[in-house]
Amino acid sequence: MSAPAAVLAVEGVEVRFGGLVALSDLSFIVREGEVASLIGPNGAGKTTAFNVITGFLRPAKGAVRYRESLLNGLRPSQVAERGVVRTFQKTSVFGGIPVFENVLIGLHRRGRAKSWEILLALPRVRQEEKRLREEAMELLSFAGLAHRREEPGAALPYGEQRLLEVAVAMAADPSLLLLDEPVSGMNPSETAGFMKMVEKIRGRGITILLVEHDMRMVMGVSDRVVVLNQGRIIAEGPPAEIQRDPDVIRAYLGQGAKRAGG
Amino acid sequence: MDQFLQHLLNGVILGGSYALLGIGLTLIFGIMYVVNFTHGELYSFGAYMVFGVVAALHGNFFVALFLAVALGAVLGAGIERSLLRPLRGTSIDTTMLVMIGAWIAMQNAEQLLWTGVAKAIRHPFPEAPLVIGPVSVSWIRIFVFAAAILLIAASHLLIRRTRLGTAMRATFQDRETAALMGVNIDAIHTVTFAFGSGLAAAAGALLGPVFVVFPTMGDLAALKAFAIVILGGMGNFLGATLGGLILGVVEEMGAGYISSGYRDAMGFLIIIVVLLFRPTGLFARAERVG
Amino acid sequence: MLVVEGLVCRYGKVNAVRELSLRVEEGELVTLIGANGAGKTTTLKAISGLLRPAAGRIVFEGAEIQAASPRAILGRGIAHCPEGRRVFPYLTVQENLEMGSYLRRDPAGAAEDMGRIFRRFPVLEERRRQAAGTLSGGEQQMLAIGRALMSRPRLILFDEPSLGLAPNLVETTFDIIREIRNQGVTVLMVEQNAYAALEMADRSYLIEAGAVALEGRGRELLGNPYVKQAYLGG
Amino acid sequence: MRRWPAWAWVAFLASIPLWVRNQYYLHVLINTGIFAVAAMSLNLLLGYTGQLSLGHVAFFGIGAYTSALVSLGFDLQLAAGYTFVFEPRPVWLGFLAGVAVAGLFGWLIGKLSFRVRGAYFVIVTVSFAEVVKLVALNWVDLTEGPMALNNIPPVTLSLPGLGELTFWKKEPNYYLVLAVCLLSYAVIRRLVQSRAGRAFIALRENEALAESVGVDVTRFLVLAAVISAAIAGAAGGLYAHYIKIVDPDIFLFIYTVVMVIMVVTGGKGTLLGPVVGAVIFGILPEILREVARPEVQWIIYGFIMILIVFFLPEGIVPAAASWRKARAASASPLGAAGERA
Repeated sequence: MSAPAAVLAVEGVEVRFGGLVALSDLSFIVREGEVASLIGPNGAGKTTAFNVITGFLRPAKGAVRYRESLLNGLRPSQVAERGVVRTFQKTSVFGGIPVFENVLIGLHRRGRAKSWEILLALPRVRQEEKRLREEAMELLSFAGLAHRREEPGAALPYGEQRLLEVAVAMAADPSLLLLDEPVSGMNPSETAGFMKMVEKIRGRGITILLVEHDMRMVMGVSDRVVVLNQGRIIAEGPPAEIQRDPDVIRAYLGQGAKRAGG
Repeated sequence: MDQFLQHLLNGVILGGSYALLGIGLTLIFGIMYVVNFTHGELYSFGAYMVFGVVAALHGNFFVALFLAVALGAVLGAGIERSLLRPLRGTSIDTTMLVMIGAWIAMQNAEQLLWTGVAKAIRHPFPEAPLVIGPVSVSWIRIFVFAAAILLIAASHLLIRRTRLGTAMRATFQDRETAALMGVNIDAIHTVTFAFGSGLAAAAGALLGPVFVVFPTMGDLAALKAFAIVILGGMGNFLGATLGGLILGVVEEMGAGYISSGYRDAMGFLIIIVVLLFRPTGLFARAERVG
Repeated sequence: MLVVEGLVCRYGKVNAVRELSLRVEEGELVTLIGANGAGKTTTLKAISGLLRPAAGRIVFEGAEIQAASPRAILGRGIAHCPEGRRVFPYLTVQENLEMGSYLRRDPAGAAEDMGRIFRRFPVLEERRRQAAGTLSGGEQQMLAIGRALMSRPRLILFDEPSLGLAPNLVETTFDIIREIRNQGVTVLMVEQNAYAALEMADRSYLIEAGAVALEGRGRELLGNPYVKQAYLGG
Repeated sequence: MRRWPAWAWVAFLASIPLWVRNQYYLHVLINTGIFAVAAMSLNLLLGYTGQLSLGHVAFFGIGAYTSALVSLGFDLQLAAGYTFVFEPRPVWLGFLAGVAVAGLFGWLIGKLSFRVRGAYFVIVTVSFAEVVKLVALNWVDLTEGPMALNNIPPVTLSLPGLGELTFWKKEPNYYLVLAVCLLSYAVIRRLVQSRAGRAFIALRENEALAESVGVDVTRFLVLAAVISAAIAGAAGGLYAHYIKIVDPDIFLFIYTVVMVIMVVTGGKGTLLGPVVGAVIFGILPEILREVARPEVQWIIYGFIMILIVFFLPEGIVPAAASWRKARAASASPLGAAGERA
């Protein structure tokens, strides 16, 4: 049985804040088409890893490769150009503008109109605009937010804001989607709904890297789990194995595997 | 060489007052996240108070200085209570707009009150300068420099060594946690703004007698204060002091060796250059207020 | 000792806490568990006065405090050790502790307490002149706890004390909190590590969507199938 | 605001010189139009990208000086004995040069402040305006310094079939300003309702999120700065050839404040806001002039700014829109649905 090829490779990444080492020698891979989860105690470096992959932080050492390109050194917008798009740990939408416009901004990459073409109002600009609006509607239906399209992003309830975040990220046409604690603060039924959403995204052929504390979510959707502690990997494998791993239980899940992060 | 020394001396002397102007602003920005556009008006307010007390009321020069600073602080407290407190928690842009409105209103009120004619303040120091070897400096400038250094040192001690100063720094670093320690955040805000305003008024009161006093004198002063603050890093106390001295020296050198017409451009060129290469200021790593 | 009744807190239009009620008896160690965003931190902030509740009552030792300032509430004997430790990074260790006794008017007593804290946490004494931001995560946690103790509180609110700490430090922190309770200080703690929170507590509340979903003795909740399923990883 | 269709508004504005014969009123309207163009340009930065440019008057002044200098011609003493002589060129070329040079400075400021936002951006722009003012004051060879550039020629157009047209009178100048107003409005409208405009708004609303979905925020901030500065330069060019004299006072900070007040009062980040603001603050001084000295007028402006922020933070246009919506909702038996129908 041959595993699918690795699309994302994080190789020996080290991150320092001032004198503090936030990540030391972090290496892991994500394979084509899988849902991989990164778990570990708060402060273990998961969000830092996300920030490094998506260009919000520059590593002191190491490399991040995605398919053929080297990601480290690129700006976030350039990382997105290569198909790697993330959501944020703290809910992050364009709060002051309607939901529909949120998704239209997300579609930025799919537009090609140049500034001068816009100023001259070339017909292809108008056609493109029409196409983008249709795609935005389609994405809103996908996220189940079509009925909210005219409301400002900030006016949505918490759970729907998190869905909007995913819709905006999906609009950017990712081939690898990074989700940073997407269900934190959701109640169990909202979480179940979000898990279905993850399955749908995966059904579109998008690879997913997930950071999450909710063990039901992690164990329910992941193909593979990577466990970080204090900036290092302490275990890696399918969910069932991870749940039994003594190192993971000691460092993260808690004694006797009874103590999972809640 | 002698000319160089003279420019250097003039620059340092001028820089002392600039530092005074800058630390008031950097303190307000650092603790309150308010870009204080009324800073220049508090500066000219200080100068006019001295002029008013000395010329109109025939009061003592030193009493006038003291009154100017005290009233500047009171005015600052008033601005904080009436304009800033209701807007706490709104964006920095919102308060900026309000402070710009206050700036325009205050400046024109001064114009109305004192007319646009520039005024000179009489001071009790001898006209003949002090000559030390190749360089000379007027007595009033020596006094101004000494007073500025004294005020800066006193401010430093207040911020560093007192319970109030510790509370101010704590508020700056983490407003919410400071509130949990029992710090009265409202009072700290008012006191800090009043303190920064008093320093601005002090700078005006001290420099008014050196130059002349006119209603728009605060514009350039405020812009220079911003230059100093950017140079030193926003919220950086020692940085503002050094920034003031640097600006003073650069201006004197620029005026002496390039063109006096561009003297006032030096500060802005410094801003642009600093922001281009070190957006956090020259002294970001030096000791800061917090 | 502390009674919260029908607490409602809003951020803008969003209800973070809706109709939440709980009580803490003198000498108890009570924990709040629940998902992120469920309203636990908001509840603590309302108790310590950082947030003005939209509705409801908070009564501490017979006095209503829901409209009081953080300063007045601290003065009544409630200290709040906030989430993420929140030491003042550019103040020295000693200045941080001094901020803890900011309201106290007995310098001698405060100095004595500082000495006690230094004896309990010798590492803080070693670093008393060092900026708090340079301490390690565990040291910062000790400083935050020490700072909260400097006001001589009768009730301490702990918000996620284990957050971001290495597992062995988490154990240490929980030991310290038990020790504080054993010295007679009442504790109300929010903790995401649900297992530990239930195990060490006299009583616990499960908070969901801004209201109490379950209440009970800690060990009882540990055995509750719903809690097991939703918060203990099955 | 827009009960009338757009063409009706244009027709109404175009008809004004036919029934307003008072030359002074026309003068006020021309000034208002020039300020409207400037305010619209500021709104592109302040309202859409969310960056407060407090040196906007610099672009206006650069446009005015450039346009005036190109049409007047100038000599520059370069090295010893060598003089660079620039012959006068047609006014329309000067006007375009003014737009281009202002746009170039916009590019410079955009590039320069690519890392700074908020308060720092404000201070960079204020400083920039001050430096430009000092250059205008001190580079006497070029700008005549405080003596001002005088006798700036009016706009001249040679139209095929119509011969040469020189804009001496108020009426043609009114139409010229109106045309530039409409063109600026159209350009800005087209821009903000496009992919580029959404990038501006994304920068204002949430920069990190914008970056993460692939918006190159810096590039679009520079684009907004260039277009904003170019339009401000156009307003400056109009001003120079209408007033026919330009001096360093054109860079007074107070004019930037007037533009900011116009935008904030009318409603930042709306297309019509700056126009509404410009009409109010273009005509208000003429009313206040009767009763108050200039200082009092400025004090009133300062208070208006404060009051607007306190009581109408969104500005008139959004407030009027929501007021109409609420009224429509209560008047219509269908409730809020009535508005959409």
